[in-house]
Amino acid sequence: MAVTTKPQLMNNVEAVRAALHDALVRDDRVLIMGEDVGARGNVFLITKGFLDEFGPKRIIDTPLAEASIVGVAVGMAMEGLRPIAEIQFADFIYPAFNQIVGEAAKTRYRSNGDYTCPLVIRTPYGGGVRGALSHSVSIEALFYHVPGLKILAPSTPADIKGLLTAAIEDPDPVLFLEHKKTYRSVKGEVPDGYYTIPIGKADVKKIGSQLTVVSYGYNLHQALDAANRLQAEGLSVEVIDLRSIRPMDRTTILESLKKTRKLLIIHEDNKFGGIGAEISAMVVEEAFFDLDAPIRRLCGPDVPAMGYAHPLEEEFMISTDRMAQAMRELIAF
Amino acid sequence: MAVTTKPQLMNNVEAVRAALHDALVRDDRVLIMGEDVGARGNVFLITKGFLDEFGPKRIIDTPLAEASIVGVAVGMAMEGLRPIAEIQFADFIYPAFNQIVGEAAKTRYRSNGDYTCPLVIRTPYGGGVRGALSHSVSIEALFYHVPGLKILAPSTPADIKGLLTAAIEDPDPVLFLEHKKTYRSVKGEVPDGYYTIPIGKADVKKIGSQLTVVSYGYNLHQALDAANRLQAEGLSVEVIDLRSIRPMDRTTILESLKKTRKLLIIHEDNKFGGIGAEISAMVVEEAFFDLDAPIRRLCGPDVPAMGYAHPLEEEFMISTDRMAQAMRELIAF
Amino acid sequence: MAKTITTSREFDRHDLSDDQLRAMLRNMLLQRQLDNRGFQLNRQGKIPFALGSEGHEAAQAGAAMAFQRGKDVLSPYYRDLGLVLGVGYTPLEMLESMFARTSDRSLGRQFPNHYTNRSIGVLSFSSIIAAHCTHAVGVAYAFVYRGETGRAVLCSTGEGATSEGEWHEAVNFASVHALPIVFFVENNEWAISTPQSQQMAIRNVADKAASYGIPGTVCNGFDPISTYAAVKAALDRARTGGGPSIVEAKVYRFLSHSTDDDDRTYRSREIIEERRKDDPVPRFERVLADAGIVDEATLRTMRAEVLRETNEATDTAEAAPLPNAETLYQNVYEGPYEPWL
Amino acid sequence: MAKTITTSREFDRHDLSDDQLRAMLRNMLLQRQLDNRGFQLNRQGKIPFALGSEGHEAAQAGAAMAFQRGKDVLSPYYRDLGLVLGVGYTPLEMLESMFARTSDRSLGRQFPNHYTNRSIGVLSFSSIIAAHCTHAVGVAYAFVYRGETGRAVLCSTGEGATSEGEWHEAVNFASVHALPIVFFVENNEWAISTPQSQQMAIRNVADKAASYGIPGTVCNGFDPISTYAAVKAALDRARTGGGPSIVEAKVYRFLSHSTDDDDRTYRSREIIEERRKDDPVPRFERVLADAGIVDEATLRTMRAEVLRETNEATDTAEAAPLPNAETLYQNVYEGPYEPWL
Ligand SMILES: Cc1ncc(C[n+]2csc(CCOP(=O)(O)OP(=O)(O)O)c2C)c(N)n1
Ligand SMILES: Cc1ncc(C[n+]2csc(CCOP(=O)(O)OP(=O)(O)O)c2C)c(N)n1
Ligand SMILES: [Mg+2]
Ligand SMILES: [Mg+2]
Repeated sequence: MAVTTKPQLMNNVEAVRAALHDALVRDDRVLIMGEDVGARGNVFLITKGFLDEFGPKRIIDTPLAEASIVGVAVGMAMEGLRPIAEIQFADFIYPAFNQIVGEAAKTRYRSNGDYTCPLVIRTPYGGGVRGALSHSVSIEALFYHVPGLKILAPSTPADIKGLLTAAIEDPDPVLFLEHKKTYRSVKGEVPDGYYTIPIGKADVKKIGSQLTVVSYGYNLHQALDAANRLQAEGLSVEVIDLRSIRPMDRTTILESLKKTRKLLIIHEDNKFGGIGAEISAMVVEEAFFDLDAPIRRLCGPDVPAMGYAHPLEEEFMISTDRMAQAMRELIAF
Repeated sequence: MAVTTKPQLMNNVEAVRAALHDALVRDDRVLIMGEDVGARGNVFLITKGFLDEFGPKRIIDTPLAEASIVGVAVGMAMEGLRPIAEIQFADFIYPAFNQIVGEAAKTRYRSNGDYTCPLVIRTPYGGGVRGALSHSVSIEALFYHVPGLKILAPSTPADIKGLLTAAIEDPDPVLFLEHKKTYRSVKGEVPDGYYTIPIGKADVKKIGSQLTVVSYGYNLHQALDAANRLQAEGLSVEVIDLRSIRPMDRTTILESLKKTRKLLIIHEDNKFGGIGAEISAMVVEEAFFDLDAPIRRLCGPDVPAMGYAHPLEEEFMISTDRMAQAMRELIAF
Repeated sequence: MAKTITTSREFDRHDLSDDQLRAMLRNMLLQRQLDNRGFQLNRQGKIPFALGSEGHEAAQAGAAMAFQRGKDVLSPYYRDLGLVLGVGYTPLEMLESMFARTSDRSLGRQFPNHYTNRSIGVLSFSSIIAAHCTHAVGVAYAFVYRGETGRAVLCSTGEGATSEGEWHEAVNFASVHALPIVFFVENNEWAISTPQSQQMAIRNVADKAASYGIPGTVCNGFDPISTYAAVKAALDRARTGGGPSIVEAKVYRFLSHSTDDDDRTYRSREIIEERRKDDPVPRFERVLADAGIVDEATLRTMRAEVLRETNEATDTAEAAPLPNAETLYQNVYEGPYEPWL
Repeated sequence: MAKTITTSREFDRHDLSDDQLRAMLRNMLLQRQLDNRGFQLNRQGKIPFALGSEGHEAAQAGAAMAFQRGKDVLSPYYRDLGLVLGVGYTPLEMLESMFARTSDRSLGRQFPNHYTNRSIGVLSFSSIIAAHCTHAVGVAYAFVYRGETGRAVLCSTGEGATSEGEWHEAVNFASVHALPIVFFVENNEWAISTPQSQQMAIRNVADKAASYGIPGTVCNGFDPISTYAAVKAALDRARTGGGPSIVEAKVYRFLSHSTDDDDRTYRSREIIEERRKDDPVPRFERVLADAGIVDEATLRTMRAEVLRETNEATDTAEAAPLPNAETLYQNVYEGPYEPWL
């Protein structure tokens, strides 16, 4: 990770944009394809201006057909290009499931390396933005079970730029998840110029001693807020940003637990079968006797989706208050 | 559950067939659709003769297009029919992912009950039958995270007949998984005539006191064999057949653990993010202090698929020996 | 090659009565009024999202007139305000959905314009483009299965949706079984910012019918009578065992895709202005006035009525309560549901 | 409507040399020999699965002859033994895959007939029908992207595969970008037990080209020259910037779908016997003999050679070692991988 000296203040949209832009400039095998990524510059304006700068061969407005967005990208990747495929909203990734799970994730394996699939699939996910039933979903747990895939869900501009750059350079398919609610609300310093962050490493975003919290996405920022609140109450919470969902960084989690002996996992995605299940099961296998309290998961409720009506969205999203309360309870346990 | 007096000996294929046949006879809203379910009688001959008996309107040989097999069935279900859609091999369900996860599972929810989706999707899954990379997969963990769906994976003829009948009568979409390796190898007594088994209930297949094993599918039978072996060594293992993956029966598992205080979960599907993760996490939340040892998961290795070559298949599948050994270790812990 | 139904210069009412012609116009005026209302409420910050069908009014009013209430089933998409109004949806239902009120049929769960109303034969659909097309086919199969002749399904999409594999699979399944269904494609030349030329290599979506051995028809979607005639013929054909067909209505999207879109990033104001000259609403007012079927007074009354209806619906919906948080857990499955918390 | 290339009664060699004509025949004989070997080994219990392309030999030998080695890329499906042989695959590779040996390019992971060989331009594919078609399009895009004119992709499927939504999306994408690709459809009238009439409502798959504004051609797949001519024209067109097209070869599946299938459950022996009268292998032997391009001696030598090659390949492959269990963990990702155990 080579960091230069002029950090810039960016929001998450700008960080995604910067990583994409730099990759397009650096490597002419890189191209972007998806619905409305051209003249419109993507529905969040992430690729605004790219069409003019890089031309329609490299910035491809695709037909409205997700299986082909990913499938054509798989073919490009097999042939040596470095496509970055965009799914406009995570909710619309289902038609591409076959190409991601059945094809991209298995290309290297089924040919024993005769062909590889260096492909990035970017998609905005998550709720709290009045996206209603079909523009709010979390999808990480539908994919994290799949060997051959990598899944990233960074939450800060610096992590996004470094990890997206790493994903584009990665020789295997990477699903890159961007939480919509952090797009413009989260800002941070981003090292200027080229750098990468290794895939598969969690990051301790706040050091603490009485409780380990593992989270990612929008929730990560709330968890940090809650932990800071507790700090004022004299309670010390360590907050780990998972960042990489597959591969998952066992070491950072287990190291932290040796110190805190208590674990709270927070994610917006539904609880049953979510990422928290694997973290909990892994910790129980590896560090059962390090635990002074049951592992707790604070997650989105087990319903198909958050609703459009405000009260329904609020009920689904985990409030910072609830996080703080769960932290207090677990520390007091 | 109304059980009559003349049980019959059947294998799992015959049990599936019996449940389908009886439903077709009983309810004229029931129909079967899928690739090669007509004249061929399905690739495992499960629906052999149905075309002649029930005619082409009710036994539909569909075009080779899984999204439409499920999607058309969803529409039929919304309109009041009771379609049973077949996916020829579980490996080919990915193109239908959108229709299952995005549509079937959300029909009732998104319309607040204005429309419902009483649909069964049957598919053979699992390995150990020389099915190679693309005819061996386990898919339960790709779907169990989805609220709105039910998922069943029974392993004995009696359970299959009772649960498939219940699935067909269920007012919500059910994914019904049939392990290929049990199709003809597993035989058992099946109550004659009509009966159902409630969805969402696990079944204690063997009572024991020193260790709880939770499994399902082909592994369940191996786990029973291993437990019986251990019995001869004076060790007492309780074997729970999960049967229903979603909803999951917490009570039966937690009750058993109160007695045995140790848990081993066995499934063929890859470990990372598999069904075992949720079981483990749930037990830790609900019964942490009932546990005398770390929960252990014995699962398929985290690789994209088992290979065609025999050594690769063997390496992937969990041997009964390994199960017995894991049981011994955990009891001795 | 798709058949093209041309719009004759002279007034040709087909089999439409004066009342039906006026009802179509009224539908179009109501659409425009409700569209305006949505955008207005959004600008006022009262609702987070709105979507308009300006440019599609005639096509939808015409197609809806061919629908037999109580018999046919409509499988619409989000831009089908005029279609659902034409088959019995009320302005109040629209507004309840915009405001996400308890009385909304989805209980405030779905985005606005995501219709459902089983009692009048309007299928529920999700935001996932083209996913509803196979459902529509399943309904058509059920009609045949139960021997219910005389019923048909009208399944609607934009032209962009026809790129989805699921659209292809739906039409193919319907054609193999010769099902009573019409695939109505509202070709407005854009899918958000993607022009038709980036979507497909043909001019007429209706030409895709050749893949399925079924008829494909192109009609003037700025003319409700042309659209009515095309959809009526297709539905009649479907209802009498003639199987499926594709009807493409040539329309245009005058507005941005939705309130979340700004179309100035990808198309010029001049083009929109040019196309607005064919605006189907004033055009049809003129046609009916010229034919003596409406006069100024009737028009004034109609406009006043749709405004009043829209106002009343707005007030009623705005005053209605929001869903309680606990309703989030309802109707996940039939019966009570206890999510793991 | 699709253009039909008819097979003239007189011998028309197009631009094919004697050597090329003989190479096509040899390919066909080798296919048949290897097919037989697979079924034989299966009956002997030596391999659990085999699959044959009997009836497709001529179509594949012809299509392969239009392929430019070292330039074009082939994206085949499982029934394409003759296509892969024609572009450079060896009988030994086939047998290694049947026996799932270490030397198999998939390392014994894939089913037999699931080809991959990057060095000769044969793409890897999975068992998931039609999923490879978009990959083939991606490769064609890469050619254009890098300005590599004169290269094209030959993407092959059965007629059943064209029902999949992904096939539609692939052809649509290719046509929007006018990519250098040929969609070669081997229409053998069956998809396992599903006849074409249950698969689609049209006779000629090539008519689906109308959806994409591209040419569709039907050729006689029992005649390698007719197929060669059709595929050559399509590939030439693709290589010179003319864009994609569909070529449908009318063939027939003489065998059961695979060793796991028993076609007697769904089609009569009489039909097969009737269709066998057109068996492309003896037919082409006769054609070349009549034209004086082969004589009995050449034919005998050819037959002996393909038998010897097949025998040698069988012996070598059978003697080769099986993959070690530890290889299960290789090539999940690049570099070392530690699965959670
Ligand atoms: C599967 C899927 N992909 C993408 C989207 C995002 N999206 C919403 S509307 C739209 C364009 C639809 O265009 P068209 O079908 O022509 O209908 P129109 O809006 O023009 O009436 C897109 C891409 C979606 N809703 N679903
Ligand atoms: C997505 C998918 N669905 C189903 C299957 C099972 N299957 C294997 S081959 C086949 C028939 C294919 O027919 P066609 O495309 O005509 O090719 P042919 O075998 O006739 O050459 C089917 C249904 C599969 N492999 N993949
Ligand atoms: Mg459009
Ligand atoms: Mg075929």
